[in-house]
Amino acid sequence: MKKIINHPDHVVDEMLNGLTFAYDSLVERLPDTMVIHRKADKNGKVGLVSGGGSGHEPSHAGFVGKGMLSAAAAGQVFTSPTPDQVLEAIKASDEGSGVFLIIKNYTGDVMNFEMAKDMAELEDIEVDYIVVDDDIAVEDSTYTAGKRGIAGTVLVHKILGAAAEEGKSLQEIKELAEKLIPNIKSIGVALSPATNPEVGNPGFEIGDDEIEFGVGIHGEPGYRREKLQPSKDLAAELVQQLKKAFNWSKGDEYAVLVNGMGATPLMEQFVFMNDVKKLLVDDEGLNLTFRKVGDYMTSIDMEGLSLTLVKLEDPTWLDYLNAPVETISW
Amino acid sequence: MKKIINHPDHVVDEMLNGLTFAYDSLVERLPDTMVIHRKADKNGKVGLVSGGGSGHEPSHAGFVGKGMLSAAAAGQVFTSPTPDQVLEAIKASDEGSGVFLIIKNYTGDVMNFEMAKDMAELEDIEVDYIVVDDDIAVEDSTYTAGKRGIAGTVLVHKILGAAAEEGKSLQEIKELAEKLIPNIKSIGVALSPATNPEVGNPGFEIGDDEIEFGVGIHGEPGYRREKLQPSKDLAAELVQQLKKAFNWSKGDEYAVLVNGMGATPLMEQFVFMNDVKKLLVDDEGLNLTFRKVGDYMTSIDMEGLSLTLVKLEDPTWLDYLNAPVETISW
Amino acid sequence: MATPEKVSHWIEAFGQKITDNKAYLNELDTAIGDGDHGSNLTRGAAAIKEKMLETEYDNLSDLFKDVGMTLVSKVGGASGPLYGTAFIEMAKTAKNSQDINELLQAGLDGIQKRGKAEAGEKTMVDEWIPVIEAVKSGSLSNELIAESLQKTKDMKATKGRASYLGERSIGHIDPGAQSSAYLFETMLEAGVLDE
Amino acid sequence: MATPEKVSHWIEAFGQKITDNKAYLNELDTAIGDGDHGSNLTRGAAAIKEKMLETEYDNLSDLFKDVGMTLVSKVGGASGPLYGTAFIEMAKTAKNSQDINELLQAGLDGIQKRGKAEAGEKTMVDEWIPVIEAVKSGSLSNELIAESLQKTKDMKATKGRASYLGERSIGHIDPGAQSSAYLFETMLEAGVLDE
Ligand SMILES: Nc1ncnc2c1ncn2[C@@H]1O[C@H](COP(=O)(O)OP(=O)(O)O)[C@@H](O)[C@H]1O
Ligand SMILES: Nc1ncnc2c1ncn2[C@@H]1O[C@H](COP(=O)(O)OP(=O)(O)O)[C@@H](O)[C@H]1O
Ligand SMILES: [Mg+2]
Ligand SMILES: [Mg+2]
Ligand SMILES: [Mg+2]
Ligand SMILES: [Mg+2]
Repeated sequence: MKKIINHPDHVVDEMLNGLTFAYDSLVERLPDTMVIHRKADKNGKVGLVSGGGSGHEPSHAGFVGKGMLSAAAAGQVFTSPTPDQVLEAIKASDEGSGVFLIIKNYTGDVMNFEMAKDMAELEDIEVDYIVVDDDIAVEDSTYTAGKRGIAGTVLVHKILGAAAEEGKSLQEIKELAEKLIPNIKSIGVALSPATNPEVGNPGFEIGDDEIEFGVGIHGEPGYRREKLQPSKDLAAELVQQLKKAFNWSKGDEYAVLVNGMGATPLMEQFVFMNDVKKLLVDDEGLNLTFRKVGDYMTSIDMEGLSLTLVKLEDPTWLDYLNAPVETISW
Repeated sequence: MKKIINHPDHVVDEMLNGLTFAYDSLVERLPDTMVIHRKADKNGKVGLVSGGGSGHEPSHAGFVGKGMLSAAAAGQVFTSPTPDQVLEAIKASDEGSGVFLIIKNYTGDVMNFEMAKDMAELEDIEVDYIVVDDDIAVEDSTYTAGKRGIAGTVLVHKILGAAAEEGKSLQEIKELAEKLIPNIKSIGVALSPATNPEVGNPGFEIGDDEIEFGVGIHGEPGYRREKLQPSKDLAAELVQQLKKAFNWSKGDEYAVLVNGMGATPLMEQFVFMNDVKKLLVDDEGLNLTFRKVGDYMTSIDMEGLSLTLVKLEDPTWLDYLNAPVETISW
Repeated sequence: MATPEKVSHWIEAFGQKITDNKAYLNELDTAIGDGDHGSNLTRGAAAIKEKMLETEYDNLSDLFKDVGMTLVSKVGGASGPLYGTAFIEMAKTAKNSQDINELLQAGLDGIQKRGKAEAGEKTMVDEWIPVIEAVKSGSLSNELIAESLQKTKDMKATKGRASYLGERSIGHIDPGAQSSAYLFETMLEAGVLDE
Repeated sequence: MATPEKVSHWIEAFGQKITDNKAYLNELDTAIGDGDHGSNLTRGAAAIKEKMLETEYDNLSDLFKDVGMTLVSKVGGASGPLYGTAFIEMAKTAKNSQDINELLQAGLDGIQKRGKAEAGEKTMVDEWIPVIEAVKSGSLSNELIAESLQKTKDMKATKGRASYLGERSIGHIDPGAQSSAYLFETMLEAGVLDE
């Protein structure tokens, strides 16, 4: 394992300190916690809290700031944060109008955040939440823990963040979130596994000439392994899966995010975006009114990327995506 | 070679198209060129042009936009753009007050940009330039092509960009650049080589347990190879080199940039920043008033990072660093 | 009878066993999960050890509560809230009972309430159910613990991270069932079931 | 005498040789540079080929000028402006002279003006200087071309990217000298030096 770290056990702590030092005008680390909280003035609006295992940087701390998250709780690498940490994030984010939690759909995350919600309610903080499950690589069925939450989560942060900033109530944010989630879908492809520093070995094995479609952001298995192929063929496969899931018509309006997994050069992400454009705009006739490329929800040092689409059913969603923010990484 | 591309010969073209598609409110690609130009309104100010070989994304196109570069010319991967391309960038950026070129110090870049300057002057455009040579890994001597230009270049873009936006003249920008360059120094460390898609093989070989100090952003050799070591020891080595080069005193004011090489997870970059903070702030007593972490000047898929310091001799430099911009990647 | 003294020994031995087998638990979790189950529980074990060093327990409920709260706040992931809830529920029951049957049943109920897993879904529940049955009938043995564990091998996971593997989860022992097996092995060792 | 016809053959053969040896040139450049010298010049060769297909040259200066401009605008890197300048300077000289001595000398002067390299700095200049001397004395041969090339092996680079290797640049042929060797080999083949 070749990594720029000191000790696997200290990675998260030191990373949070490095981040806070670098961006101390935007964020602060709550003392004795793994919680990054924004420095923006309190204004009585609904607080937005997210978080999850570490290893997805810049998620989630990179999206803490005015117009997006109020706070993010970081767990150990690939391990959900504990309820007490999420509780601290909730307490710091409550400005009297309640706190809304954005949870990625993993057994651990859901359980830990739900426990935190229960604890916060004991302290008379109103809490509600949404579970993001945008990864269509896994079919939703009684045979799995449900679809996973991946890069689409960052767009949920952005849209709900803008709504909260606009002064929407907890109830309104919950309704918006419930409308939004079924309209966000993602799917990824991996070229190489991530190595969790606490584990020390790659999360899975894959041949030098192989890729795997549908791999999750913790290295969860995908739905098919194939030989390495050109970017346009990778794009065609991911687009085809999304097309099946969305069932779109020519002229429909979508937002698109090409998300790098951590070790994928921007060069490749842009080449891939060019292929996505050909398929979605030139061939399918979609109207991609919001576009973004880069590392947003990574898997440590995994090579690969994911493609997220949001069907912009409501015109305000585009405004929310474009609204200004003061964060490290949006 | 495992990459998300279609054909090595088309990488740069497709990448520029993908980038322009994704961010067409900020930038445009000049027809039939490899030049990315900003969409901001023309305002008669000095134009700022940079560029270089591709493979350093988000440099340089990611820094085109209001407040930074007017245009960037992209060469083939790791190959300086040709004079005709730079000339197109210059022509598009001239708003009547002349154009200033920011060139990284490589034989090819300097020759191609100088030829472009000559050609632009034939077309009656006033052109001046600066050569950035921030990499202290190489000693400046008659035995080398001089120090190389690396991540510090992005801070030059930012500072000169803000000065140009403020309405400074070509002459004033040249003077500012000449004051600035000796105050910017960088040094890097590589864990693994980059693979140029046009070449197909890693640029150098290095053991699984080795790192190399001072490697350049095209894989140019560094000054010492050692066994893999903790982040804090890497930081100590780089800081020590910078200390020798700057000869600072307690309380001196600096800007700091931790720059990822393309395949280095943000997790590691933040851990490293935490070690840099301990050394520079806690031990050396420097006043780091500007801080930034992330992928700014990459080497395709190299693992590693560089550390850049700018001695903030003039208080306006900090203002320039903090001035707002409208770019893809700052 | 579950005395604070015996239970202290039990918890201590459990923590030691987890710590000693951290790599193996990670390995099991690498095959069908994300490779951190050993790291997660070892973090919890270390914190419990520290906590128990600084406290004298004369009361079973307090002991279980500290164990549960520590697991909840140190482990994270799926196993943190599950084991944590188990011990917290055992703490609640221990206020009125020292009967190990009732205690373990309360723990299992907590796990199932929290994680909604039924028998046969290839989780720690598949270790807890047969063990509790055996405790009730006075027939718990290391063999039964091992056999129950082995049975998770042939199951297809439909809960937790392993469920994403579908059929491919078959043929591997469930890491949470393995850590639960350690829990019950050390319970036997510590003599918690003895008169 | 350098006629447009002979020079056309020369340039064509040079382009072919570069293209055939692209991988080898990249390999040489990987050892002491950034591994793209073959790719760079092959891009230039392809563009020249295309350009020459669409034009009939009755005039040496126009031919050299097109070659030079194409190299400048297609190759990039260090070798683009260097070779480009060489041919552009040869085009200027060809307006008044068809003497190959004078032409090549003009090319070398261009390279040295642009790149500021002297003899012994392990660059293409170390191929051009001995070749031009030999042309002047009527003694150019493939052997001399090859010997001059081999001599770059022992030199320490002090110009261009290879200079960063310092002592470690010793023991490798300079890629630009190799491509220049191809230039002069094909010049001999094309009979440019013949009466
Ligand atoms: N819903 C559930 N109910 C019961 N046990 C579960 C459930 N989901 C997961 N588990 C158990 O948790 C174990 C994994 O724990 P761990 O690796 O620590 O958490 P994570 O999956 O978050 O990384 C599994 O092996 C399984 O026994
Ligand atoms: N200053 C110089 N003068 C003459 N030749 C040079 C100079 N710098 C570099 N070269 C030549 O250019 C060659 C490298 O060309 P190339 O690989 O195409 O460019 P780059 O170094 O930009 O990648 C070297 O092998 C050397 O012969
Ligand atoms: Mg986990
Ligand atoms: Mg090059
Ligand atoms: Mg796990
Ligand atoms: Mg080269």
